[in-house]
Amino acid sequence: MHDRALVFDGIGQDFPSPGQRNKVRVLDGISFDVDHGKFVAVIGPSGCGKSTLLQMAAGLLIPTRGAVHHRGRKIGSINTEVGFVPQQAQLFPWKTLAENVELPLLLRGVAAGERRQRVASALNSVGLKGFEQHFPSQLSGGMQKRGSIARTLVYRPDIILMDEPFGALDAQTRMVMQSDLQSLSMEAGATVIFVTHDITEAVLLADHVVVLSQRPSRLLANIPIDLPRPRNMFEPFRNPGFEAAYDAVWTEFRSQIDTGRVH
Amino acid sequence: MHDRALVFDGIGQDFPSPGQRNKVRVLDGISFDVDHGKFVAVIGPSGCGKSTLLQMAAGLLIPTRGAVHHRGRKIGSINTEVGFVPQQAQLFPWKTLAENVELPLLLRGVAAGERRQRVASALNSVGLKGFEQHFPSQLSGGMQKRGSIARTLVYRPDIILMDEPFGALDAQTRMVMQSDLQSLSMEAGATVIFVTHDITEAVLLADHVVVLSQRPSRLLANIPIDLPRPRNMFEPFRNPGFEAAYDAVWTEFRSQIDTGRVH
Amino acid sequence: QQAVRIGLGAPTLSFLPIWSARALDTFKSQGLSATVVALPGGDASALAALDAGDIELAAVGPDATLRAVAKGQPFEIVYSLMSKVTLQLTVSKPLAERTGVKPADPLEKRIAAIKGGLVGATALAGVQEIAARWLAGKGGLDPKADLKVAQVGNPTAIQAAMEAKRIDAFLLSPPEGFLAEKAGTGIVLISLGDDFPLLANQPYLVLVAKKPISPATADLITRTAKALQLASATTVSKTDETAEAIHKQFFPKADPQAIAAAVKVMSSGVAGGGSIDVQSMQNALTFAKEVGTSFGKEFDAKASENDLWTNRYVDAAKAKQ
Amino acid sequence: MTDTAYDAPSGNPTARRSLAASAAKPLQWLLKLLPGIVLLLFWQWASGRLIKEIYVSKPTAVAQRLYELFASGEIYPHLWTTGQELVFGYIIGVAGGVIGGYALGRSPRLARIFEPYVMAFYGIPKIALAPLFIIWFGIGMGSKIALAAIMVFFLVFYNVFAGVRSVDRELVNLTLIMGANQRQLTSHVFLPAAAPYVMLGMRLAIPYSVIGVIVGEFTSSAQGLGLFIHEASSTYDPAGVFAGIVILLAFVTVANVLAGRLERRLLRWRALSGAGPADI
Amino acid sequence: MTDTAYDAPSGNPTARRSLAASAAKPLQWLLKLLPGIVLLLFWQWASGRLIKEIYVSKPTAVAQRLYELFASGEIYPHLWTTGQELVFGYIIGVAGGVIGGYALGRSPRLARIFEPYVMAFYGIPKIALAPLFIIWFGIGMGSKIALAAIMVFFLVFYNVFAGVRSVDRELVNLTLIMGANQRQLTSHVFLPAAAPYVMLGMRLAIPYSVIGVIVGEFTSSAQGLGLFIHEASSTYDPAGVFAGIVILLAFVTVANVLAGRLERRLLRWRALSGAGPADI
Ligand SMILES: Nc1ncnc2c1ncn2[C@@H]1O[C@H](COP(=O)(O)OP(=O)(O)OP(=O)(O)O)[C@@H](O)[C@H]1O
Ligand SMILES: Nc1ncnc2c1ncn2[C@@H]1O[C@H](COP(=O)(O)OP(=O)(O)OP(=O)(O)O)[C@@H](O)[C@H]1O
Ligand SMILES: [Mg+2]
Ligand SMILES: [Mg+2]
Repeated sequence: MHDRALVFDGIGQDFPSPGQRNKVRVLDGISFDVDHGKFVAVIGPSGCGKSTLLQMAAGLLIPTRGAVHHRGRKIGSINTEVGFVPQQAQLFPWKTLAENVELPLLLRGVAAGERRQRVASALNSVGLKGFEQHFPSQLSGGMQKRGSIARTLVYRPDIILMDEPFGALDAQTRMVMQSDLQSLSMEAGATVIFVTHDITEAVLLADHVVVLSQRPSRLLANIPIDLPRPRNMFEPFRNPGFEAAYDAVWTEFRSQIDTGRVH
Repeated sequence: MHDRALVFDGIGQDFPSPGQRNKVRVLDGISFDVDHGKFVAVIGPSGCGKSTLLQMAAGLLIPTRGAVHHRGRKIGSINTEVGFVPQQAQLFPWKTLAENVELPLLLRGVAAGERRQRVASALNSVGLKGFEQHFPSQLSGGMQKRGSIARTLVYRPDIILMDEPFGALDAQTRMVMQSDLQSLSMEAGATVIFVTHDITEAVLLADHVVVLSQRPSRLLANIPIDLPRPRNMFEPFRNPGFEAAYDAVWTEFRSQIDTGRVH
Repeated sequence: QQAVRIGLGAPTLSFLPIWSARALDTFKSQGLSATVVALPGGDASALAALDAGDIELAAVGPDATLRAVAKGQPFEIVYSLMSKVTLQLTVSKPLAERTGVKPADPLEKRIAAIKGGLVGATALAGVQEIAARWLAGKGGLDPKADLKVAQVGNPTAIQAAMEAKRIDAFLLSPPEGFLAEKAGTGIVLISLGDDFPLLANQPYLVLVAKKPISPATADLITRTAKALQLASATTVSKTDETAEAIHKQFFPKADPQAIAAAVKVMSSGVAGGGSIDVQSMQNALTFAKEVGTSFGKEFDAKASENDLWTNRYVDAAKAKQ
Repeated sequence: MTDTAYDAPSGNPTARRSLAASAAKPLQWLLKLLPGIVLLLFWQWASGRLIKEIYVSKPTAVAQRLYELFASGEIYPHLWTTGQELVFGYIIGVAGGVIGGYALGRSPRLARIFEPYVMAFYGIPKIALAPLFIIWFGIGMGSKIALAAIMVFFLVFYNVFAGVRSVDRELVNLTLIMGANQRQLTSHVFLPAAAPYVMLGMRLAIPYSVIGVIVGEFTSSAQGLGLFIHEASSTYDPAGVFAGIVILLAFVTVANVLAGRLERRLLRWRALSGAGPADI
Repeated sequence: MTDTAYDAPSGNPTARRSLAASAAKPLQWLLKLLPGIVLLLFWQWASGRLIKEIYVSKPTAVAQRLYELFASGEIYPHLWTTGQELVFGYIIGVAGGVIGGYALGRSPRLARIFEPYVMAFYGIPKIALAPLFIIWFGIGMGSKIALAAIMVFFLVFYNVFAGVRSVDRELVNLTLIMGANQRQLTSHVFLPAAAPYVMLGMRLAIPYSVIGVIVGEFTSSAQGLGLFIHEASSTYDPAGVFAGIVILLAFVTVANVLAGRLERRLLRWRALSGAGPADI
């Protein structure tokens, strides 16, 4: 039990459904563990409840059924030991980019000098150098998302929850950032759960890929990816064993196509 | 000149750069044409000015230099003859999903009966049946984006501008919607400009792929894709000639990697 | 029945004839139904309403009227509601104890007691302040330096201020002095109208009409005057009954003794039946001069008869059966 | 304003609601009434002890007086007059404020020119102009309606103005691209987006319409609650004063509850976003 | 409030601004002053023609009277008193309103209990309570400061309350996850997010602080502009009345300009979003 950072224990979530009597069942009895220092990718169709799942891990939502445990403790309120990169960038519109990224350090009482230096290096690593004084509304969609990632990585939380972090990025930028994320988790031993729609990305980055089904979503598979690290993010197919792993995930994911045209 | 729906004529855009004297040059003398009934994909690194370019076509932004012409007329104010799917879904938070999608029809004075039926079919085609009464805040990120697409397609504008329409969708949903979009443009003869980060998607859907460089971005290439239609969206590599086209685009796109790690 | 609208600057008991006429219902005998419009905005508001034609008669103080007339407003005083100054100087208990003054002391000593005190008034520059400063002058004090005056609001507020020891004295018409004595917060020291002959005979509150006065309005005013005269006569002859009627109809929640005492004190002021003579007018002007009021124009009591003031309606009413 | 934004459906809405329905409802009401009851008790106790009854009356006397007033029917004409003044003043003020605020909010050029004048105009103490009001609007209902409408106008005007200016420009642009004309833009985007501000303005305006009418009636009147209060105060009837005030409070409270209902309906969409415990 | 939200950098900001800098600046000023000048001219013309001078005076007479007042120094003590009352009343009211509004905005439970009482309390016509005010706050500056503070409090309270409730719950949650304590949450999220509402409340409160002080001085005072106006009005000195009002307007206008500056600084971020022509 000690090495388990997060345990999802039969979680389920019902949402009220406007205009109808009965509720929408979104997640239905999903259980899986996330070990310390591991990388777990969650994939599943749009609207199946991936973001909902991350919100539960962050303590923003208490599951209707089941529970999420963090280091053995049941999560019952906001979990301040995780870092959360939401699906929409959610930068603070009244703060400049640099102030946004600085905020978590400020909240933790990091000294001004160190703050400045860490903010600069975080912004640099997401390619936003030179935009420190821009307000979020002056940034492009992808830049906002990168700002949001920098804001979380800058304070090096133990557990990082990322909701489609690289979805709005072009292939080049994405590869560089994937590579950075891999180094970070390898060096700092951070535990990462991240939601993605890109199977290649999931296979490249993750130690486990969790595949969810259509709503009401159940766990279709929890596939271990045993490729050696460090992996080559720039040419995925050069990684030995990549294709087999990819196919394993794709087969699971694809099985949903029978359920309906678009769910 | 007659068959040119949109002409970008040496457009350039400078934005004020907070904290610095000189301005940020975002687009730098970009010229290309979009013919009637054609599909043009725009790809380029994050923050290079793709969204800015679409905003100019919609008349939301007047370029600092150059001009955009629509059917030979210079665009000087809001262009009501295009349909616009913004990068963020931008649904009206005070309207339910159905009311959101119904709005353009309402604005155009379409009769109630027809409205109801067209809304239902638009929602159905993006897989949002059953969520009519949900408010946007009750939808997942991908569902919001699909709602936004439905809101534009429902009134069948001649020219459709889409900013990363499928970026937030899983592989399955995305393929179905790509396929739908292809049929729509083939049947209705709609002109489409769409921004994407996914080279496969660009090559699969487009007649021309416009590749932009790093900021200040210039036109790297305007590559014609001559694959026969209809194309198979579900297995890209089954399309004859796909790989060659993909490589042509990828080579151009990749050339930027020399400019810096992440621009 | 014809309606007559009378505007009242403040619904205080000093407008005694109006209260008694309403209480004794003498308007009805003249074929009138009287509406009293409250205009707590003060005399200026009441005169504005008169100017606008919203009321036929305004019950105000003469100085406001004189000031307005000096500015060219077409007003005429047609009835003297109260022909003596009814103000009473009431001092707070602490002041009385400190100075050891008693109501039986000679006038000089009584006035000297308020030296350096703070006097509360419902409005600055109004008759209360003027009278207070005049009084100080009469007692050999410096009217400007030896007295501070503050505006405190309505009579209840002034009572509250005295109780909270925020002011040392006030000059108000009955029954305020009586009430303060009863509450044990103050002592009535001087009744201005009784102690000074100049103040015992002058129009203190008047009815004003707007010129030109049409024959129909003239008739209305005459009948109103008649109603007021009848009520005044009853007030003088049957003071207690009148007080009781007023209390029952208009002041049911007030202390009946207070109303009775107030009516008794003021009844002498209504004895004249509303008539103004040159002497009383002159007294008013003299008083104004003594306290340094400048109307912006010199008035002559005699010459202004039937222009600024008139007994026409009062006389006509007296002649009427 | 009480339970819109933050009653978001958190964790376990069903469980919560059913609990609330059974035991918590009456308890909640009790909680709501508690401060009022405490206040009344304190008032009753303090009257005559801490402060003379002539200044503050006392609850039992006020209740008694209220009963008298309604039983004898003495109060009805006053109620009727003041009620009409309130309703008209409020409606005129709100309509003017919405129109003015919307116009200036939409047109920055006009706003730059006229907004300072509106503000300055409001700095004018209306009581100083009582004679002017009497000349213009008479001593009847007109002047009270005017005064209340002006008070209401200002609050609604500024709120609508701020609300319209806070509307997300991108949504506006999007609607224009869809082909909206100005009228449609107003009804589909600006008004709903500015609704939180508009509702705020309308709520703020409720007590001020009462103040406007009462100030007006204090200046000049032949009938109305303000006059009644004023007369009660000058005829040594503190219970009457407070009875009048209680009636005014009832007006305000009822209007506030109605506005709250309207707000909850119009801003239903805001109640749905977000989740989880952020309240202190 | 004049040029925050909608002066977004549209198409061609450079060209526009340089144009504005050269010729348009004085022109703009002229445009701004124009309505005022027209008003003054109309007033001068109408006085004595449409309405008696005794009610409205006329600009030249008012200017003359103003000159007299300042030249003789007669007005300074009044100015000083009223100025102090305004400043203290405003500051106390704003502080109270921000604290109260914030507390109730953050705690829906407290809000459900207390908000109706706050609203009802405001429906009470303060003039009816003049005796109480005198007993509690005296007849000096205290009672005026209290009255102004109460007026200001209400507006700020409700705006802050609404502002805090309109804050995006997701941003709040995110900040909590980052490890913010309540104090940090307040200063980094709630206050900046509610700033548009807070600023609105503070602006609305400016004229009302003036009204509060003037009403207070009308009721009771020994010195102050309200008293000066009241005296002028009861001694038939219309030029004096309007001279007093002009001074009050100057107060309000200066405060408004200052508040506008503050607002533009605090809400700078709002001015940047969006682009393009959406104004009528
Ligand atoms: N507040 C809410 N009220 C009602 N339904 C909700 C609410 N929040 C989420 N849902 C529903 O829950 C489901 C899952 O939402 P979620 O955001 O977790 O999806 P997702 O897997 O992240 O999808 P995407 O990939 O599109 O982001 C959706 O069907 C949505 O309609
Ligand atoms: N209002 C503004 N003020 C200053 N700079 C701006 C403004 N709007 C956009 N920019 C800058 O313009 C550049 C291009 O923005 P744009 O949104 O067009 O990028 P994009 O190509 O769509 O990127 P992405 O793929 O990340 O969405 C960015 O560097 C951004 O900082
Ligand atoms: Mg999601
Ligand atoms: Mg973009």
